Formats: sequence, C-alpha cells, structure tokens
Amino acid sequence: MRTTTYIQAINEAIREEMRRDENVFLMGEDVGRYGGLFRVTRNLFEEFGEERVRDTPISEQGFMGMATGAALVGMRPIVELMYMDFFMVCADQIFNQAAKMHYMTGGLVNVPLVIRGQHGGGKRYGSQHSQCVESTFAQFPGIKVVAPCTPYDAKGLLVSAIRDNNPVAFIEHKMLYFTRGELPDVGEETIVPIGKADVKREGKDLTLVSFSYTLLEALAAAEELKDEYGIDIEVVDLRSIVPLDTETLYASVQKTGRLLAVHESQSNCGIGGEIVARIYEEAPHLLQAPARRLGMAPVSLPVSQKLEEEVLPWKKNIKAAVLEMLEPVAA
Amino acid sequence: MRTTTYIQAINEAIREEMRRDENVFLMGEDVGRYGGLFRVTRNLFEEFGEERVRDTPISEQGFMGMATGAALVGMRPIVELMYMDFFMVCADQIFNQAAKMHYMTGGLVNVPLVIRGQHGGGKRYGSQHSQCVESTFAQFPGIKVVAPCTPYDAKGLLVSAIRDNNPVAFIEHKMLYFTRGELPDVGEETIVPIGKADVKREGKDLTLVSFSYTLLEALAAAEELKDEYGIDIEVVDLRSIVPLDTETLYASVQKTGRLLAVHESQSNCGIGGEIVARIYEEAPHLLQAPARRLGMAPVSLPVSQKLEEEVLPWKKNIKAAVLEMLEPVAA
Amino acid sequence: MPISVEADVLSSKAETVIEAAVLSNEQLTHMYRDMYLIRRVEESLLELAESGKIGGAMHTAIGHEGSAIGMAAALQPDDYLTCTYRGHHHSLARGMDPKRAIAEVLGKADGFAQGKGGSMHFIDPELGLMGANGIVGAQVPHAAGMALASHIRNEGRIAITFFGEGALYQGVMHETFNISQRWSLPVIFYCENNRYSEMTPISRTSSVRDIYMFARAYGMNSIQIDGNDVEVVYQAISQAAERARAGKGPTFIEGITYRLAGHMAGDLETYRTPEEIEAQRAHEPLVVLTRRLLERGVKEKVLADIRTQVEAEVIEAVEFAQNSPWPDPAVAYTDVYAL
Amino acid sequence: MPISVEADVLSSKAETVIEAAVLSNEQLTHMYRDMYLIRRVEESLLELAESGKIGGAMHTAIGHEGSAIGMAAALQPDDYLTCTYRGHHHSLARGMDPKRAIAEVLGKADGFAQGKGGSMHFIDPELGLMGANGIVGAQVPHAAGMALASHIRNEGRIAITFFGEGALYQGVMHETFNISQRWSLPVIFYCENNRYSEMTPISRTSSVRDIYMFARAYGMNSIQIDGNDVEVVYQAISQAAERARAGKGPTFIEGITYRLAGHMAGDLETYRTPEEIEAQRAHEPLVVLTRRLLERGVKEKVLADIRTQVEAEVIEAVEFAQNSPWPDPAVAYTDVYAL
Ligand SMILES: Cc1ncc(C[n+]2csc(CCOP(=O)(O)OP(=O)(O)O)c2C)c(N)n1
Ligand SMILES: Cc1ncc(C[n+]2csc(CCOP(=O)(O)OP(=O)(O)O)c2C)c(N)n1
Ligand SMILES: [Mg+2]
Ligand SMILES: [Mg+2]
Repeated sequence: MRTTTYIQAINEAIREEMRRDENVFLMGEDVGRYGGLFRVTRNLFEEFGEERVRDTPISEQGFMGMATGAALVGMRPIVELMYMDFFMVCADQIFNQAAKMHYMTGGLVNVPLVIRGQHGGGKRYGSQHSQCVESTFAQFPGIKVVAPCTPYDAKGLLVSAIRDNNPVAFIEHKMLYFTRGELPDVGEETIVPIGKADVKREGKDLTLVSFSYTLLEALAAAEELKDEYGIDIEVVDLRSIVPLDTETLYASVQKTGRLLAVHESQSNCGIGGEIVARIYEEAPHLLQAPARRLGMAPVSLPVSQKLEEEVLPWKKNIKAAVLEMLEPVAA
Repeated sequence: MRTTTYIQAINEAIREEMRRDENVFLMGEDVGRYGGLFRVTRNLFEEFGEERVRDTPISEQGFMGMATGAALVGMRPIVELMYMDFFMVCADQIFNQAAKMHYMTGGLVNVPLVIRGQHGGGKRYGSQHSQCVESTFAQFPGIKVVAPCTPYDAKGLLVSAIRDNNPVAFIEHKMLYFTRGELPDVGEETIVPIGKADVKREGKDLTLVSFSYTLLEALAAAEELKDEYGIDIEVVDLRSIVPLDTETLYASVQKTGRLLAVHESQSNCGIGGEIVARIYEEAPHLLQAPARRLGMAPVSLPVSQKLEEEVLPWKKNIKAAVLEMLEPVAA
Repeated sequence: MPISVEADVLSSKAETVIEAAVLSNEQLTHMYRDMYLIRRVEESLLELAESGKIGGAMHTAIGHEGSAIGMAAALQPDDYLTCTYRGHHHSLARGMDPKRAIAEVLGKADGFAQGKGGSMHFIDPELGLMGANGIVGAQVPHAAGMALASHIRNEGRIAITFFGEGALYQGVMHETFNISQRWSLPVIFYCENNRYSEMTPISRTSSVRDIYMFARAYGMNSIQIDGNDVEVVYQAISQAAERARAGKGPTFIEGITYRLAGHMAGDLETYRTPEEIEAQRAHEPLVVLTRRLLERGVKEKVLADIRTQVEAEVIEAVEFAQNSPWPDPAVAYTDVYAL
Repeated sequence: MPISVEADVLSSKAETVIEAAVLSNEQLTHMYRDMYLIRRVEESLLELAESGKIGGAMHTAIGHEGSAIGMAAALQPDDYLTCTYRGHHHSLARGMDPKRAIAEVLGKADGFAQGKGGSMHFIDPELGLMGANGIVGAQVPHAAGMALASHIRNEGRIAITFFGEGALYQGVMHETFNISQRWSLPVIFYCENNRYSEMTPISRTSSVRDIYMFARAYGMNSIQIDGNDVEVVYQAISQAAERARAGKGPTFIEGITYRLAGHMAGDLETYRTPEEIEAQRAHEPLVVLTRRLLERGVKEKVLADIRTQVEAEVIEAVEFAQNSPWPDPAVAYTDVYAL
C-alpha cells in the first residue's frame, strides 16, 4: 500500500490500460503535450506518442463522434471533456448516438467509450464551469455513470470503465483532485466493479447516501453529528449512479430506517429524488420516516465565494437536513 | 365556443401574438414557405413575410443562439425544433446560455424566448425522434417548461409563454396534433397562466397526475377502472412542469391519500420521481400509501409497433400500476 | 433547376480525372441489376407506407441510386460506411438482404435489428455498414472515427460517409472536416446533393452555391460530379479511395442528384412542380445507365430478363417481410447494455 | 513565431484599405490612457489572483488591448458587443467602471452582477456590452442575433463579437457564419488570433494556416490585420461597420496579436519559451502606440502624467473592490427567473 492523489490514481489507470490494450487511446483538448489542463494525463504523450494521445481542436461534438465511430469498430477511446459542463456542446453524440447504438441496432454493435472529466463547484468557476452532471447522464439508458470519491475507487472504477463494452461517463470532481488516499502498490491490479456501492462509515440512526465530492462533506458531517449530538450516521458511497446498487442501499436502510440522499447536481429531477422514488417503489417498509434528498439549490452556481457556500449541499446544509429528519429522535 | 385541433390552437396563438407584438418572430427549419413539417406554422409566412418568419438551415445551435441574442435585446423569438429530440444539438445554447443569462448577470438581462416543438412516441419514429424531453429541461433552473394536453391549454399556455420574460420550453406531442377540443371564439383572448395545474377529472380513490399526451391515456385508464372496478380516479393535469403547482396537487392527494405520477420521459431522474420526492419532503402526512411514479421503460423507444406499445406508459400499464397500488382497497 | 454539372467543374482543379467508359458491359449489367433492385424495393416500401403498414419517417432514395451503386463497385467490401436515414440504397448496394431490410422497416422479428431500428437505422457490420443515422450530420464523425481507427491500426481500410447538401451547415460537419484534414484520415465525404433539404431548396439557406467548393476551405481535395452516372461516381470514389489508402487524406465529393419521390412517405411536395420532377427523369440514374448499356450494345432483352428476375425477388422479399412475425415483446427490454 | 502580417495581406482582396495616420494625436493620447488603464487593471487582477483572492478561471487580456481600444473608437456607443471569458479589455474600453469590474471579479456586492458572474461574464447593457461567455463560441450567435434584431427593427445598430482563433472549429461558429452571410446581417466577427488555444498552438489543430481565409469560404468579406496597432484596428472595424450599416453584410477580421500573460492565472506556460514572449514585447499594443505617439511629437512627459493619473485610479479601484462587502447570501436565490 501507498498513498497517492486522486489525479495520480486516474493517470495510473489510463497508463496501465493503455499498456495492456493497444486499442485504448486518448483524445481531448490539451491532453497531450501539456498533459491536460488539470494535469491528469501528464506524461502519457511522452510514453504513448501522438498516435494514441491526441490533442484535438475545440470541437467536442466532432471528436466525441469520432470516438464513438472508433469504438464502433473495436477501439476503446477515452475522451476527456475539460469540464464536464461541455457535454452540452456534444450532447447529441453522447446521448443520441453513443448511448443508443447498441439498442437501436438490436445489439449488432457496441460502443466501448469512456467519457471522463471533472465537474462540480467549490472553486469559484461559476455557472458554466461548475455544474454537476451525473443526474443528466442518468436520464439516458445505454450509458453507465460512475462518480468515485477516493483515489482507490477512482483507479478501480476507471479500469472497469475502460474494459466495459458500453459508454461510461467517468465523473471526477475538481475538489477531489488533490485529495490523497491509499492505493495498492504499482503492478497490483486495482479493479472496482461498476454498479457496486460501498459503506464508507457504519452507523445505526440514519443512512446518508452520496458519491463524488459531497461524500467527503457527508463524512465530515457525520463526524460532527456524532460529536455534537451523538447521532450515529451510516454513510454509503454510491460510486456508480447507473446502474444503481439498491441492494447495498436497502441493506443499510434496513438497519437505520432512515434515508437521506445527498448530491451536488440539481435537486429537480435529480438522482436524490430518484433514490427516494425507488425505495418507495421497492422497499417502503424499510422506512421509519420519510426518505429525503438534498441537492444543489435551484440556481446555477454563482462565482462569489460567499454565494457558492450558501447554495452548495455541503456539510452545513447536510447537518441541517439530518437534524430536521431526526428531530423526533434527537428530541 | 368552437372546436379546433391542437395544431390549429398553436397556430392561432402564434398568429395573434405576432399581430399584437412586432417583437415576436419565428425561426426554424421549413417553418416558412412550407408551414412546418407538421404544418403548425402554416400561413404565417404569407401573413408576416420573410422578415418575421425565417426558414433556417439545419443549424440548431446557431439559430438557437441567435434567438437568444435577439431576445437579449428585447425581441421575442419563437424557435421551432422540428423534433424536440434535437435539443441535443443545441443543448449549450438552451441550458448553458438562454437559461442562465438572467442569473449570471445578476438580473441585468432577460431572455424572452420560446422553444417549441413536438416530442414523444406512439408513431414509430424510433429512438432518435420520439423521446420525451420535459424531465431533462426541468433539470436546468432558469427555463420554464410547459406541456399542454388540450387545444385550450395549448393556446392559452403558448400566449403566456410568448409574453413571459424567460425562456420557456413549450412541449407539444405528436399524438396530440390532430386531437380536437373547445376554444373560445376568435377574438376572445385565451390565456392559461404558467405554473397552474388543472383537475381534469374528479375522483376520491387515487390521484393520477400527468400531462402532455399521457394525460389522455390516464383519463382513458380512469374511465375503464371506473367501469371495470368501480375505482374512482382523480386526474390532475400538471400542464406546467416548471414551475410545479404542488398546491393543486397536494389538495387532490389530501382527498385521495394516494398519488401516482405518470409521464412518458424516462423514469430515471424523471419528473415522476421528483413529484414523489417533493411530497415526501413537503406533505408526507397526506399519503395513505406509498406515492408512486410510472415513466417510460428504461430503453430508448424502438420502432416496431409491438415493441413501442410494450414500453410506453400508456393505458394498459397505467391501469396495472393503479391496481397494484389499490390492491389493499380493491381486495 | 437543371443539373448544373458543367464540364469545367468535372475537370476541376481537384486531383480527379473523370474518363469515359471504364467499366465493362458485364460490370455495368451487374450494376443495372442492383440498381433496379434498389428502385423496386424503395417503390414497394412506398406502397407499404401508403397502405399504413409503416409508421414514423420513411425516406426513400429513388433517384439517388447512382451514388450507392458506384460506391459499392469502387470500394472494398470491408471498407467502413455510414449514412443517413436515407440509407436503404447504400445498404442494398453493399449486399444487405432485401428480406431482412423490408422486415426491419415493417418492425418485424426478421428485421436485421428485430424491429428496433427501422428505416432510419440500417446497419450490418458484416458488410462494413456501420450505421445510418436519424440525426443530420451525426454519422459523419463516426466515419471519420472509423478512419482514425484504421489509421491507428494500420488496416488499410478506408471509411466513406454519405450525407445530404442540407447537412453542410450542421456544426459537427465543420468540426469533422477540419480534424479529418488536419490528421489526414482515410475518409471520403460524399454529399448527395439533391438540391432540397426536406422542403427547403439549399439555395435558400446556404451562403455558397457550390457545396464542393466549401470543402476546399479546409485545403481538402474536393470535386463536384454527376451523381446520377454510375461510371462517374465509380471513378470519383475509386480515385478518392486510392488517395486515402495512400495516406493522402480525405476527399469531398459532391454528387449532383435529384430526389424523385417525396422527402419521406407522406410528403405533400407543395414546394416543387410536377414539371420540375418530370424534367429530372430524363437524367435519373436508371435512365442514364440503361441508355449507356444500350449504346454499348447490350440487348434490351437482357435487361428485360433482369427486371423480371428482380421483380420476383422483390415480391418474395415483401411477402417474407409481411409474413414475418412481430418481435416478442420481451425483445423491447434487451440490448440496453452490452455484456 | 513572428507576427505574420505581410503588406500583401493587409492590402488583400477584401474591400478594406488600411492607410497610415488617420487618428489625431488627441485621439491617440486618449487611447493611450484607456490602454494603460486596461493594462494596469489586468496586472492588478493577476496580483490579486496570485494572492489567492480570486478563484476559478481568470483570463487577462495583457497584449490584446489593441483590438478593444480600436473597437471602442470605431463603433457607436450603442452598438452591440459580445465577447469571451477574456473580455475585461472590451468592457473597460467601452467605459465599464474599473471599481465595479474588479469588485465583480472578487465576488463582492459592488460587482456589476453582485458577484454572480465574475471574471468570465462581464456585461453592461447600458454600454452595449451584451455579455462575455465561458463557453467557446457561444457568444458569437448571440451577436448575430442582435444584428438580426437590429435588422428587423431597422435600428442601424450593428453588432461585433470577439473570439479567439481556437474558437474557429467550434461548430456553432460555422453555423453562425453561414446564416449571417446568407441573411447579410450587420455583424462583425473579430478573431483575436493570439496563436494559442489554451496551451495548444493553433497550427497543431487547424487545417488552415490563415484563419481569415476560411471566412472567405462563405463569400464573406474577410481580412487579416495587425491587431496590435490601434490605428489599423480602428480603420478595419470602421470600414466593416460602414459596410454593415450600409446593408452589405458581415465582415470577418483576423487581428494578429499575442497573449503576453498566461492563458489564465496559474498557467504553467510550459508550452512556450521566455524568449518567444520577450520577442513579442517589441510589437505589443502599448509599445506600438507609445512609439507612434512619440514619433508624432507627443511629449513623454504627457504620457508620464497620464500613467501617474491611471496608477492612482487603479489603486483606488482595487481598494474600493477589496473593501466592498460580500454579497448578502440571500442574493444567491434571486434572479433565477425574470418577472
Ligand atoms: C440535427 C437535425 N436537425 C433536423 C433534422 C430533421 N431533418 C431530417 S432530414 C432533414 C433534411 C436534410 O436534408 P439533406 O441533408 O439535404 O438530406 P436529404 O434528406 O435531402 O437526403 C432535416 C432537416 C434532423 N434529423 N436532425
Ligand atoms: C465549448 C468549450 N470547450 C472548451 C472550453 C475550454 N477552453 C476555454 S478557453 C479555451 C481556449 C480558447 O482559445 P482561443 O479561442 O484561441 O481564445 P484565447 O483563450 O486564446 O483568447 C478552451 C479550450 C470552453 N470554455 N468551451
Ligand atoms: Mg438534400
Ligand atoms: Mg487564442
């Protein structure tokens, strides 16, 4: 074991898979010689050369479509979107093309494509460079969606995503890039299966389910709730948004009887509401109190530090939501 | 009073508003001389000429952006997307631009823009020409979303949308175009406020909330459930998806104690799950049984008639869902 | 609007030389058979659509056959191809079985995609047919990506993509043209210019008159040809393919043609006169090819026999498709994710 | 890479003639003041960013000032303008108050958008500034739409939009160029070609060498100019504006310039050498303008006084912004929907 940054873990997964399978190649803006705006792809150009590490023009719809085409004939492209927000200039190629090809053709073709990049707020990038995208990607069947929080899960899930025969959105978070965590030594394969959640903290009073960066805020909130109120929160890391591991989730709620889903994408038609709807569909008897969700406030993220803190579903807001749900208990 | 088709009602709303306000103009593919692929804009070119009724090239991102620019300086463009599915080639201009301008600028500018077009299945157009879009549009604060079912609501809501100072997605359904309904005589103004739901059928056993075409399927299901099982369904027509009229909705659930939300967009992260999450957040005490939602099956719509019928959340599937919820009662 | 293919355009600056007779009578006769088959399949589909058996949007390529037939003869069977919703002709020219094609359009179990794709999504990877598309322009980067795959793997395979002149101003085209030229990918961009984009003539929406000239802006080899003459199409695509395989990069071909039927089944066609359509019939692919064959001494009797054969084959295919069962409803839930 | 503006390019086929001295010393001196102000504001913002007071992406226009100053002098105060995240210079040149500009970048209550927009979203409708944009290319159709509005209303106003050379291959640009030319809208497309798109030189991703030649493909009037010479920029934009107001349609202007600072605060700048940057300083806008003024007999003392004045103004503006309070958290929830 050793500790690395989240960035390093992603970089390793790409490098190892590119060594393992020559069909894997990388495309995106500044991903080559510069090593990526956030330096996630550093040194890959040096090792694999310009054939397999391609600096593109600012033509997302074009290169996303080309990646889809290459995947249709057996390549395994990894496309970096510099900011996940830019999915909006290539939405057709992602949702109408890559995600649907397998189904529309009755299974005649596959699209083993990885779309990766960072999303999220907290660094004052404002409305067009901070929105979380997992709930939008989850609306289109045919594409898998993962949003790991730790370096270990990031590396393990990216390896799985690259080997998966479907388009996979691999969602990073700008607040996680320099966080550190344990990773098996180089050489040891790290694989985390897509579609498996992970209990990151045991507890009995309430199940707090989250993923990506807000999971860290959830864990911090859980610690403070323990210290300040003796409340014992179980924190489940969804890790994969599509497919959703309801089994792990319901097992936790069976213990706690209470569920709060937290995510940074919009509440409206978000994954939190989806989780609430699912449990009432599939296992309402597990709940001792109404299941709840907490998402981003219904605004596009403002730039000012003070305004950003106000609307993000972070520790302060998570604690408030939990206390509201446990009032009867706490009281 | 008189009866007209849904198409005629939309056409009248545009014509009357174009006569009333010279800032209103129309852009889109084949909307001018041909009168629109579905003939919704017929005869407008003849009356208003090529300055105000503009045939565009197949450049959705471009003309959506131009409409946004024109709206930023006080025009009131109406843009037709031939199929709402095509929002994916202009998603950036809709969600990242038009929807955010007012907020990002601290209210310095408005974008009075109407985006209209038809969505939905039932006519074998397949995966790329049939998906329902309201749940995706609802994920982006700053844009209002309406999806009327009757000619009256269509005309009244379109008038409101054109006069609104925000971007409004006016969502039509290809299955509704030739349905007929009552409309006030020409000359009498028809206005339906955005954000107000409407009870289309009274009942006491369960609240069925829907909108757009599936509302007709819900009403048909309600009739059969009455005849076959004596079940008395209240059908609420949401009409507006954003903002959501929870007041009318909760008032109905207060009567019935049961809620089923039906929509044709995907279940996953859809408006149905959102409605379920909202009521558990805001009024869980009204529910005598778990609230449920029924959306499109998790596939992109296949072409074959038999497969389409299978996956659409229409009468057969609505009845099954209701019976499942009322088993305790029915039994 | 007459077909505007002037000699000076054909012998344009682009490195493509169109010569007279290059195909043997045997090849031309074979092409006649395939072209007639496509024509009859499309006509039969229109009849089925009019009788209400086909829903959605069904676009036929009646009048466009020249590009498909010329392409099939010029390329290798494993070269990649993508096309539009108007893609029946390319698929049939590359050898798709009419039975499975028609069954798919009818949404039957024997369709190549069990009725999931339908008329707008023709595909058969075994024939290098990598997908028709319902979104204008979307199939174009796919072909460029296949060319990129071939380039990275050093396969020697090329990719061709077909699109209409109305697609030129969909942004993704521009993005793809630039990247393909910059990376000098083995891809052919074939524009079937039928002068209409749905109900709107290209002249109303395009800032340029000659579409092929636009591709020159990228420094791309680009020519305009008579898309209704299989011999011309064959040569243009052969030479473009040669350049591509030699690593000389993409070629843009504007094939002038004309859509003899409506944009899709049910098109009111209020935007053009019967006279305009009639005038075009004088130079449509089947007429051009028939004339060519007779000029070269092939007997009308030979062609008549071919037509009789084809008629029978198409009638059988239509029957097969109509008798094919509906897909099992369970099929609706499969193929969402690949294993 | 030297600035490649050859005489023959300036006197290119496009209907634009660049003459020598056209501006009075008084005008040039005023321009000097504005340019120096922009320079100092940007440098101050970089310092604030380095001290951690500015988050997110903060792009300065150090080296780009020529285009903004020339534009402000050439256009009417109510002509519409849109630009990119690199838009401080256009806004200041059009008269935005440095106090409110800096306060906005710092996310303070006195910012023009109360801290909601920040550095990438400069706007002031009163000055015709209709919005900077964080998405490459997105502001370009906005300007075309404003030109369309002016055209429909017969206002005589024109629109100008600024973008970088890297934006050329974002599909929406192509769509907008075509429509604008086809509808002959009163819009000016000004490309600030600083030779880099973030960390990638344009030569690596573009199939064409001279960006301005590309616009010719649409039949658009298009020229390449020295974007670092305010007098050249002034003339090019004046003439383009005249054409636009006369109903002759859009003009594309490629202004060659150079970004002297990093792409954004924090840029490692591993992609270019200090020597390259040094070489460019010899021809940067402030140097060019200073030389011009001295050549025309304006005394250095006059310029020195201006600099002293501006320094004071900028220091005051920075103080104002730093002392400005944080916005009330409640502000985060307003302005989602207009009434
Ligand atoms: C992005 C997108 N916009 C609009 C459409 C609707 N549409 C389908 S075909 C077509 C016309 C295309 O014309 P052209 O490219 O000339 O091809 P043709 O149909 O003439 O063969 C349009 C506008 C679409 N399918 N996709
Ligand atoms: C659609 C989109 N893709 C990518 C980006 C990230 N990005 C911001 S600036 C930039 C480079 C733009 O270069 P250029 O157009 O030359 O303008 P410059 O920054 O040099 O002034 C990129 C890739 C973006 N903002 N929007
Ligand atoms: Mg056409
Ligand atoms: Mg640049």
